Amino acid sequence: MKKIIIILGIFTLLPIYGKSSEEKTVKSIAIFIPGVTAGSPIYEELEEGVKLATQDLGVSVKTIEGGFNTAEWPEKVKEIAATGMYNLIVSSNPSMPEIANEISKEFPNQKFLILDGNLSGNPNIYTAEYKQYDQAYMAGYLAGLVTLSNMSGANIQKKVGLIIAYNYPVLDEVIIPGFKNGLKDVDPEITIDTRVVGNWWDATKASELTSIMIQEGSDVFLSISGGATQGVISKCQDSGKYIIHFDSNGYSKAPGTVVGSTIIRQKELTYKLVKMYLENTLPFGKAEVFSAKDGYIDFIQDDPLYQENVPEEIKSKMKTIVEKIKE
Amino acid sequence: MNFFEIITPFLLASIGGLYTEYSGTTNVALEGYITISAFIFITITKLTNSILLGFCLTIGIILIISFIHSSLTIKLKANPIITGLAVNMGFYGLISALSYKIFKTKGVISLDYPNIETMPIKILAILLPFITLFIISKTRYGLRLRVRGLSKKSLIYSRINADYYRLTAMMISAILSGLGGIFLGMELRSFIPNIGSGRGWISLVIIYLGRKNPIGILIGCGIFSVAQIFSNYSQNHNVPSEFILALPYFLTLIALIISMRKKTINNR
Amino acid sequence: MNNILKKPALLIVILTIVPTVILVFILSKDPIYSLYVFFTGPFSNKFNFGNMLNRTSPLILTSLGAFIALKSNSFNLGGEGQVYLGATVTGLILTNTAFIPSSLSLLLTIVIVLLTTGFVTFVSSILEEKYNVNSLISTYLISMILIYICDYFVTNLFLLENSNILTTKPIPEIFELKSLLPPSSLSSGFIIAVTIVIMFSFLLKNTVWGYEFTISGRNNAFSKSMGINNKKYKILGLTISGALHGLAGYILVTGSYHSVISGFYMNLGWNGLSSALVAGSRPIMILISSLFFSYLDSGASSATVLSDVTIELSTIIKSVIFFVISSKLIKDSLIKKGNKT
Amino acid sequence: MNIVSIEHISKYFSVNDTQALSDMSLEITKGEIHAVVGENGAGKSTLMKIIHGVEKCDSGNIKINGKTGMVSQHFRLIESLNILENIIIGMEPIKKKFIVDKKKAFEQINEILVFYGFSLNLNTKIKDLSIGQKQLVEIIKVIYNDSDILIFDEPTAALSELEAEKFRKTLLSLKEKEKTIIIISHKIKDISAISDRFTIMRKGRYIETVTTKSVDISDISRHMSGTEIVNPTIDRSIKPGKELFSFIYNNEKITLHESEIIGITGYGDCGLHELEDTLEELSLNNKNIGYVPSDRLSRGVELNSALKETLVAKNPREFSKYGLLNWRKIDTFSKKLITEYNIKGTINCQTGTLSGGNLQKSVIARVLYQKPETYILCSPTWGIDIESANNIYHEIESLKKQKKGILLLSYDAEEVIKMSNRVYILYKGRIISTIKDMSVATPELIGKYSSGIINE
Repeated sequence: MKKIIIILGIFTLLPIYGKSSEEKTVKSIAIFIPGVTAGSPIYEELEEGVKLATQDLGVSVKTIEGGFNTAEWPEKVKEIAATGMYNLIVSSNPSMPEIANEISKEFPNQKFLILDGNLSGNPNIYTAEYKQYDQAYMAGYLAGLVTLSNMSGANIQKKVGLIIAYNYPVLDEVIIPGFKNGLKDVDPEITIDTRVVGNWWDATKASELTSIMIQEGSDVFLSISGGATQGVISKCQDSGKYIIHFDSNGYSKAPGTVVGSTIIRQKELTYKLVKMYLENTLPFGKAEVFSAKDGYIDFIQDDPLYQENVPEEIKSKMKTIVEKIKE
Repeated sequence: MNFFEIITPFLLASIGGLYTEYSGTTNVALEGYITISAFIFITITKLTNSILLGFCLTIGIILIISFIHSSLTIKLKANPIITGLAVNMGFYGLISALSYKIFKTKGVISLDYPNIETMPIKILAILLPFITLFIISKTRYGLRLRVRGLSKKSLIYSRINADYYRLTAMMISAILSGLGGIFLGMELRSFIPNIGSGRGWISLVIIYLGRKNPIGILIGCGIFSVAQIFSNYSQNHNVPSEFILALPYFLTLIALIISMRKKTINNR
Repeated sequence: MNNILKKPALLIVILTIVPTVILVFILSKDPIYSLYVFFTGPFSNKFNFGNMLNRTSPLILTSLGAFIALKSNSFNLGGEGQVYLGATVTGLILTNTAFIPSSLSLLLTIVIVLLTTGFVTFVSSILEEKYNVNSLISTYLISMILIYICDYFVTNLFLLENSNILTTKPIPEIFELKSLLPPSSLSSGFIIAVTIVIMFSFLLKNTVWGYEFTISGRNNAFSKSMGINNKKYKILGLTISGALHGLAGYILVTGSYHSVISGFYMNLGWNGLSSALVAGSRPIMILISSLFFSYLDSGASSATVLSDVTIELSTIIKSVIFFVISSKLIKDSLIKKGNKT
Repeated sequence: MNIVSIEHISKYFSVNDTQALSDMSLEITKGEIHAVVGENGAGKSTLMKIIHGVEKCDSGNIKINGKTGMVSQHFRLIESLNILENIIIGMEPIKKKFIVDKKKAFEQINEILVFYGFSLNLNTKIKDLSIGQKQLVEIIKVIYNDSDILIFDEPTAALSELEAEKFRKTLLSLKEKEKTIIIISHKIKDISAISDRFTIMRKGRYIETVTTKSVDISDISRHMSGTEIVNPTIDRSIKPGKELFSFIYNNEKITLHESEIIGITGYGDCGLHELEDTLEELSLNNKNIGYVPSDRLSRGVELNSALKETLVAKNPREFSKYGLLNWRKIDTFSKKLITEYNIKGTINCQTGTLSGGNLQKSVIARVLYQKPETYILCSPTWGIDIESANNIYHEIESLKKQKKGILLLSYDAEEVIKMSNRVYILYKGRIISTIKDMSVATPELIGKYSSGIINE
């Protein structure tokens, strides 16, 4: 018992002799990742974008990962704000504006730059949202073309598969309607088979679901289920079916199986916004939307794997529709 | 064929866990072993470009890790449940750290193989309950293993190294659940963090569901896998997905109550 | 080797500190600073210190819950589902009872939380008594079912509209537990948790009920021979265990999150069980082991914010420490001997 | 020629901080039956374990010229396995490299059975055997293991007199087959009837080695305990008083009166255990019944609790007000019991660290404190050294004088004869015979009844 008290005592006294927080550099940016960076293209690009923008400017950048438990994020962000070491916190996730707004009440000097989120009116927070409807629409349009095509893996049934981790607002309200409308504009008779994995990682379960969906007639898939997507990819590969990749360029993950990639240009947008911040031109308090028109949402058509594996007819139809959206 | 894909990891891990149950302890790190084996297998296969090498080295490394895990547990007279939980936790951190060191990612690591033949593992998994039954009832190792679980003193008085049997049982359970992990990795041709997704925990439950005997476990795994398939098929109707996802657990619980009830009545 | 084995304290120091330091030296560019931050971070300011204590509150309750189950010879592996259930019930009641006086609905909530989560584990213990279904399995399976059902409520029926966090509506401010150390998230939930441990510690040590409960859990044959109703205590143990987990959920909602967020229960059950196993035989040790756990967690958190240490490293360190303190050699050294008169 | 020679060995247990052996020496000649005697906790079992090699000594020299086999006090047999499996553990005949050759094992064991004239069905599960049969399985096991030196730790403690007699004959026949035998026992008869020499130990030390023929029986017991043995003299002239308690066992009503001791005995699986369970049940609902269980390690005390917790287990409510325990009162009470009954331990020590004799004292102390009218004592002296056993007999005697009634359930026929006013003998779950006239009671008669023989 005595020992425990002594040890506790030492720890409480230690800070007195501790290193005082370092002298503030001109500007200092923290990147808060709601999840883990490595392996997640969205977050990797976020980090790259910040680093690119701050290169050679003597700005210190620190990446802090929040892990997968949503409930723990607010406290973590608060902890970062509480250090008072960072002028700006950059993050990217639809749920981050709410969290930042809450923290902003207690730390009114802390500025936030949040991508992939939407909140206006807080003078400390700038948000940039992607018009993911466009992205999903392009994916839906391609899926419709593929299921109707005479590609070797396509069957006669007008059915496409959608695999999700679970339902959440942006998905239900923006992405799925976009996907549906894309399909509808190809052929209103196409139906969607939607299945839920239940988490972001059980790839084996996703693969089991895919295999059942293939049995039941789906021939092209969209998967919004994080790591579990890998299960969909490998099952499609085994069965000669197709998948449309979401959020990043995924052609090389399974050549011939991945027939399309709709992306958001996170790196470019982050770069642009951070640059604006450094030049003091970032309009805090505003919420802006970036769409295919601005080029921050796109469908990758110049990838050789796309060129090689997708029939000309589909390619030309896609080209038309993408151009139409960008108008 | 879907059925065999689902049942294989459960069978491997739960039969593996059965060995530790025979030796009188519980290996709660089945989940951890599934995950880390999948990781090591994919990593080595990717680095060496050889499935065989990946497979063999994974088994070798798991042998070493499980040896350290179990011998430390025995030597320190540690609570096997705590050390098992600690191992699960440690593996999680280790995988992330190594994955980042080697591949600069903490996410999916995929192989460029079009297809990996997993038939031998599936066959092994189905045969495993019978092989285990044979080992336990016919061989010297099986006899002594059971004795280890029932009475350590009995072995000591026969001047047999009792710890050897618990140690090897722990290693067998690690290897078999590791094989389950390798199987998952082979099927997906990639590693995904948390690839086990609770299969290790379910396997522990199945050991009890199967009343700690190999054939019972075969049946238990069958029940859970069928429930799983049923739940997979019944999606895409108007029932909330949460209920469908909970279904396998519910069905397993019901099966457990019914089977135990029968036993209780028979015993009366 | 034998000499070292005789000195458990030394062994622990060697087995925990050495790998920790090695790991930090391998994985960090500024290992000394990282270590320094890791170990002193939680004490470096009011904010971090408060957060550490706040992290402790639910852990105290879950580990007390696990502890009570262990003492009555059951295993409660369903802690996470029970915490989630407690939280969901709390959230649903508090966001929908604006029409009755606030104190009444607070009281009502606690009672209903205790009853529902207690009932869940009560079912498990009845399954064990009546149908011979091991509580270890049934608590786990039921917990998995509960998690999905609660998810249905939180992410479907009562999902906060226009929000991108999978969460229910926040509870009205009057229901929030008092904040103790702003700006940290420490709430009076900590006091509730500590009070409950002290209360249980007192009950177990100083009442006939606690005495019989303890004896019954330790030795069935003996307590039966002494006329103690084992069955009653076993059922009670698991039931209380569930109720305490539910209370942890209650504190998390009213004290920390102020709404029910999907997935917040992650690892709470396992950490509770671990902390209970580490605490060993005396309930008051739960305070120390829970504090120790959240100290490690908070240290890790500080290290990720202030140095280049990652979450993984801290997990590894935790697991190493954990592994070693479970050694029975230490417990043996604490037993009081009969022949030393 | 010495087959075992032990010189100046010491052994310390850190777990319970005991010096089990200090400077112990022992020499055993090939082919002899050598008894080791001494009080409980004298270190006999530890010494045997060291000879057998399952425990290592800290210092000293050990020379053993042969293979040892040990039958320990608490059987090491596994209840759920059958006899054959239990016997072959550690010496399994193997075919095809790793498969147990049960057929060969069967033949080998049968050979032993025939050779020594035993009979057993090797496929029977251990849990279906009587204590005597279990003993036999243990013996066959060590013979099967080809041991030259057979070590027995209190082999007759749990046996009925008839079985013990059989057992002693078996040892003599083993001796004829040139086996060396070391036996620990508290029973004088084991030593006087079969041993060639015996060694006395006290507190982990060697006292002396005596040739059995050179001393007479009373000397042996004095040697064993270090004190003069006092034969309990139960005053049978005290007439039983009014009725205290009665119960029905298999259609027969047994009524216990004041100042009466009723003995109930029988062999192994005669139903004594089941009777004990029934009586335990009765004791729970009746404050006037004090119960001392035969299985004191699990039912009598709680090994992992503090001694004081064990001592108040029966009546914690007496030390409480409004459900709150008064620990000061409990401490005073426990201290009183410890001093009064001379229990060697502190009130806060872990119960499990006490020796067997002290554990039994604690149980009896607790029961006596209840001051019930009726006592149910089950194998009260089993596995306890002579001195402690004598104390218990004295206690029973004084209880009788205080007009208490006592039910004595015991496998020890001599004990029952010594103490009781009348004796019921059980056989296969029913009362086969009652002895009312204690002057005709002999161990042989009880043995006969216990084996189911009544007509003569």
